[in-house]
Amino acid sequence: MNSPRTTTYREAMREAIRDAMNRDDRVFLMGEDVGRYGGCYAVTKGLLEEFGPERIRDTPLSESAFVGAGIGAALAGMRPIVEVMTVNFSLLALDQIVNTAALYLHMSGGQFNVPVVIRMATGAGRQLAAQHSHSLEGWYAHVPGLKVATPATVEDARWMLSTALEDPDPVIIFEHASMYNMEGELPLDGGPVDLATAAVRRSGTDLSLITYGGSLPKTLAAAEELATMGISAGVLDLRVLRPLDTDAIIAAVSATHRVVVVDEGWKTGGISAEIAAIIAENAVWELDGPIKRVCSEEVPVPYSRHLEEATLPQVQDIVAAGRDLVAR
Amino acid sequence: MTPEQARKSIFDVLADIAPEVDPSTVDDSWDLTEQIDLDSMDYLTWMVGISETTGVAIPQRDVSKFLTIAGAVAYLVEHAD
Amino acid sequence: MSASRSPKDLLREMLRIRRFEERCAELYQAEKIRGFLHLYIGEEAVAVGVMGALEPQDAVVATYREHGHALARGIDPGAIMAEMYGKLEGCSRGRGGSMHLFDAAKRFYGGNAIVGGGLPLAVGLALADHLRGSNRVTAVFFGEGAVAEGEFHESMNLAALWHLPVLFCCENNLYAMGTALERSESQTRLTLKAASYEVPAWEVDGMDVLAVGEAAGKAVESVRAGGGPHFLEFRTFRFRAHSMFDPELYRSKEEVEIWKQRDPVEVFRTRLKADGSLSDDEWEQMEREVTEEIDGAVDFAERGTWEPIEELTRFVYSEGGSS
Amino acid sequence: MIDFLLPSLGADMDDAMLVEWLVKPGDAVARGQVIAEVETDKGVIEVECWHTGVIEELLVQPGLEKLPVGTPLARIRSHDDEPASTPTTPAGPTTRTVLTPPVHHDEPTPPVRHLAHQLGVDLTEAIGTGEGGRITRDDVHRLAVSASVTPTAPLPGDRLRTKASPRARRLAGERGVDLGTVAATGPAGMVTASDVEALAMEAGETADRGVAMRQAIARSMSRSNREIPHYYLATRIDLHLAMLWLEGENEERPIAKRILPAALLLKATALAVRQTPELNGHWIDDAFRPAGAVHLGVAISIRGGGLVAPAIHDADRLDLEETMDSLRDLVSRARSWKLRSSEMSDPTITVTSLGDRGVEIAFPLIIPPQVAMVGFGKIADAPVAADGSAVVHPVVNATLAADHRVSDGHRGGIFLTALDRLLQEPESL
Repeated sequence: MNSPRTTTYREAMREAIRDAMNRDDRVFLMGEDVGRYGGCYAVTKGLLEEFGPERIRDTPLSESAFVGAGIGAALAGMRPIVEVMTVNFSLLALDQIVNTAALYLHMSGGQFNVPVVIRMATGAGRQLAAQHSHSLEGWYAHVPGLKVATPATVEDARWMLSTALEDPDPVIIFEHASMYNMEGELPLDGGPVDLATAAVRRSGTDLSLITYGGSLPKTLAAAEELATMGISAGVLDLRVLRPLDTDAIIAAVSATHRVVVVDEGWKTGGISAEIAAIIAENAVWELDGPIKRVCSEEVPVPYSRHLEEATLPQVQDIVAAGRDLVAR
Repeated sequence: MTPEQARKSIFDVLADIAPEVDPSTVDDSWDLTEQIDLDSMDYLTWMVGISETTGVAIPQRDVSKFLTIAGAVAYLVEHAD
Repeated sequence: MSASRSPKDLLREMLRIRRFEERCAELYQAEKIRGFLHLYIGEEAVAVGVMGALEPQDAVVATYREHGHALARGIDPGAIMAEMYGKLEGCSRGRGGSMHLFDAAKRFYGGNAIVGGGLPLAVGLALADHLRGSNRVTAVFFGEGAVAEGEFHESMNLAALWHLPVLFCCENNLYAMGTALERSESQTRLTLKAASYEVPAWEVDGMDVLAVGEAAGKAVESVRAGGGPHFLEFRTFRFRAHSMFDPELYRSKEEVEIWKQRDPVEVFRTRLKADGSLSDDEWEQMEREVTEEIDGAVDFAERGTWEPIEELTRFVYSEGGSS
Repeated sequence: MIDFLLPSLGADMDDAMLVEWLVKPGDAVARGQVIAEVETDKGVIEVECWHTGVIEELLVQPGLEKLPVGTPLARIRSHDDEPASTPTTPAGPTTRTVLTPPVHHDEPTPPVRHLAHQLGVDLTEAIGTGEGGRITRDDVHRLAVSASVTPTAPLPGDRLRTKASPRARRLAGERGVDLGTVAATGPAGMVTASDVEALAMEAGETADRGVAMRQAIARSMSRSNREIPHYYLATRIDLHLAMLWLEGENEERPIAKRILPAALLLKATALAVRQTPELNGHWIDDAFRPAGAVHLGVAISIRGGGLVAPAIHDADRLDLEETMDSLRDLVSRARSWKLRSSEMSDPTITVTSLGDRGVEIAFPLIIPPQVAMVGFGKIADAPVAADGSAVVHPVVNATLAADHRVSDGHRGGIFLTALDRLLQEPESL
């Protein structure tokens, strides 16, 4: 049995890119500072030397153009990996992603596939202030035609990319900026994982904590703390925000009858609102208490540390919400 | 204790255990457990009730006397001083 | 397509577009066509000229004023009309309408309702050809209005930087919807904008189908030979409103009349008649054939069916999972 | 003769006012010729005529009021109407198929059909108020309202809107419990499901309770049948020594302190199961959870039908007298509906004794989520072999029903053997 080896989220993602480029010459990577600079979060460090400037393409700061070009190249049969440095800059390319990538197959009556993969860092917590701290995964998960993946473990970071590249439709992979240094185990015999189902990261009988991406570590910590208070909390990692694993959400709520949704995005119109709606529509008779959500305060994320911490969902917020529900 | 008194106290105790039983329909000489839905616990509780209300101790060896109403009435009349 | 086409073929192609667009106006007013409708009347020479210079394997990316490009590229008029009727038999299953005609077989990557939206996409198509060492050309059409969009500059720069096989075709009809060029661009010599990206650029009389054909042929040949992107600015004019609900307050009737003197169809017909290569009978025969073809297209659209509601979610994602 | 209708000039244009005619009756018109001007929200727009012919009659005077799109404005005599007159030189081609006026057949447009489908409105006999009897969206809404689907049955539970969780509300509906009477312990003073369950056990009318109990038994037994792969083992136990010992014990005991054979069987079962822990626990989320303690469920029949199986807690640690007392207490409370929910929810193994009904061998269904159940038949005299010759002893048939996902026959056999051996030393129970 080959024992698992520990590696970081960053190295796992780099390995995934290298593996994909070695296997398939249709795959190439482009984005701002991905080549010479080695990537803003050093994910692509060393790839330029290994694969050369034709397949590791530094782009000018023209998000709409190079994301659009990635979509165009995919339309013509390539399998591009487009790295948008962070979701904050993707707003400039939103038109290309939403009005071209997501629509082309449906609008052309099934003629044109767009097998592009777009990777973006996301999330806050590093005092980068409001313009560099957005969590907009929910926006993209709103758009039919896109698939949205949020790897929260080293294993998902390693293996989601190959499934995404095989997918004939556009897939957007969000990598929470705080997770790049996270260490985790990577079984040597691991393989491609699905982009459709949630994963129970911790089982529990009194309460279900539903979350994704960067909020998973905080949610697991909260579950541990709740356990010391005699409250058994399960943790469901959504892994994918579109398509949402509705069955897993309903199953979790039907088992514990109490649910807290943890999402770093804002509440209003966020993915947490969608999850709450799914529960209310499909499992209302299973509820023994109101659906609770722990999200960011509805403010632009402030620069100062204490304000940023007050803005973002914290472990204590999750624990408090859980205790309220179980009222013990 | 007259037989009527004995019979009354027997059925009073029985009423707590099996309220649906109508005394007039019970055949005095026939095995009680075949006429009424009584399990061994009901039966014991019934005898404990009779013993407490009539003050008659019912040793283990006399338990079999209480299989029928007639037997029970006779035993009580004989033992109730 | 690019087999040397006789002048009469060019005239016929332009006439075909002209009558098709007139019929669209009529059908729109009869409520058969809905939504937005942008007619190409007056600019026929550009589409016919450029398409003549392209090969079947080349790619075309157009805009919402795309009927002329679609017809000149060889997409079936019945499928186009059915698409505007919203019928299943339309070239996009009735889902796109006038602004979103698609045809994978003809590598016609659609109209685009977002001004400048097609530019990055075209750069991408060319990038793919570049990466695979193929000598295909991608022609992308856009109006002078798109020149104000960031995507134009980003795309021009990217194409020039990476030396990609893109033919930028700017149809400068002087009015971006209701705004004249000089009121939207500090530099109205658009070719200078292209030159600033080291992209070869020429101005062409968009009302003369022969001039357009010659310029397009030269540019396509250079692009195909690895000369990198080229930029052609076709000076042209649309004789009708920007779209179907436009009282044209922004331009005078006189200006329209002046440009109508240079009607690409009328001028070319008169020239061919003058040099004896077109008889009156041949012209009337051409008119009859075009009208019959368009009547057939309308009939095809009328008999079309509605896409079943149950198929609404088809093609949101690919069918058959991630193969 | 052709009707010239007010054309639709834009997607969001519904009407326009005629401003000026540019032709008069008798004028020849060619295809594409501008013949009038109309005032729209966006300004004055020229109106073209798409027919070639002669203006026969102008039907509308300019400057009156806004006319809806499609209003006939004029009538035009087209060529083929004219008697053999010299053809005017038409600018357009001579032969053309005249476009039939827009066909407003009553076929509703797909969006309208879709709306009707959503609102459950049958369009077959509907008459539309739109153009040419076409069914419009308003027609569909009107039909949906008039059909006035009967309002859905009022929610179960009380009229007074007590704050209760949806799950509590559903349970109350099922158990026929009036939410108003339930003591709320949930967050923000809300009634929770467990509050309802507790109340359902303690109070409530017999009739409803009976129904609710029957439903509970039905659910539990069908789940047991569906999910639990039962295996059965039976063994005949000689009770000669046990009954002899019991007779002696009861001789000195007053009637109120007498011990029934059932107490012996219960205590022996509780002790025996300690040796085979895989018969004592619960199957939850596809996994067996062994129970730490032995809470012995006792199947108690309720007068007039129904069954409950509350637990004697830590039955393996009680002496016979304590076992007898707790059994008596359970039976009396069960029959007067005064059981606590904790007693109901956590037996780790259950015993059913049907001897009083004359049954010889029982084949019980395990109560989920438990994983085993013991059944005792009646204690009756029967010939038994004792060192070579036949003697008559009181015997009882003990059956074990067990969950094959958790234990195998081999372990079941060990349990029954232990049970038998314990009953041969009654004094040790």
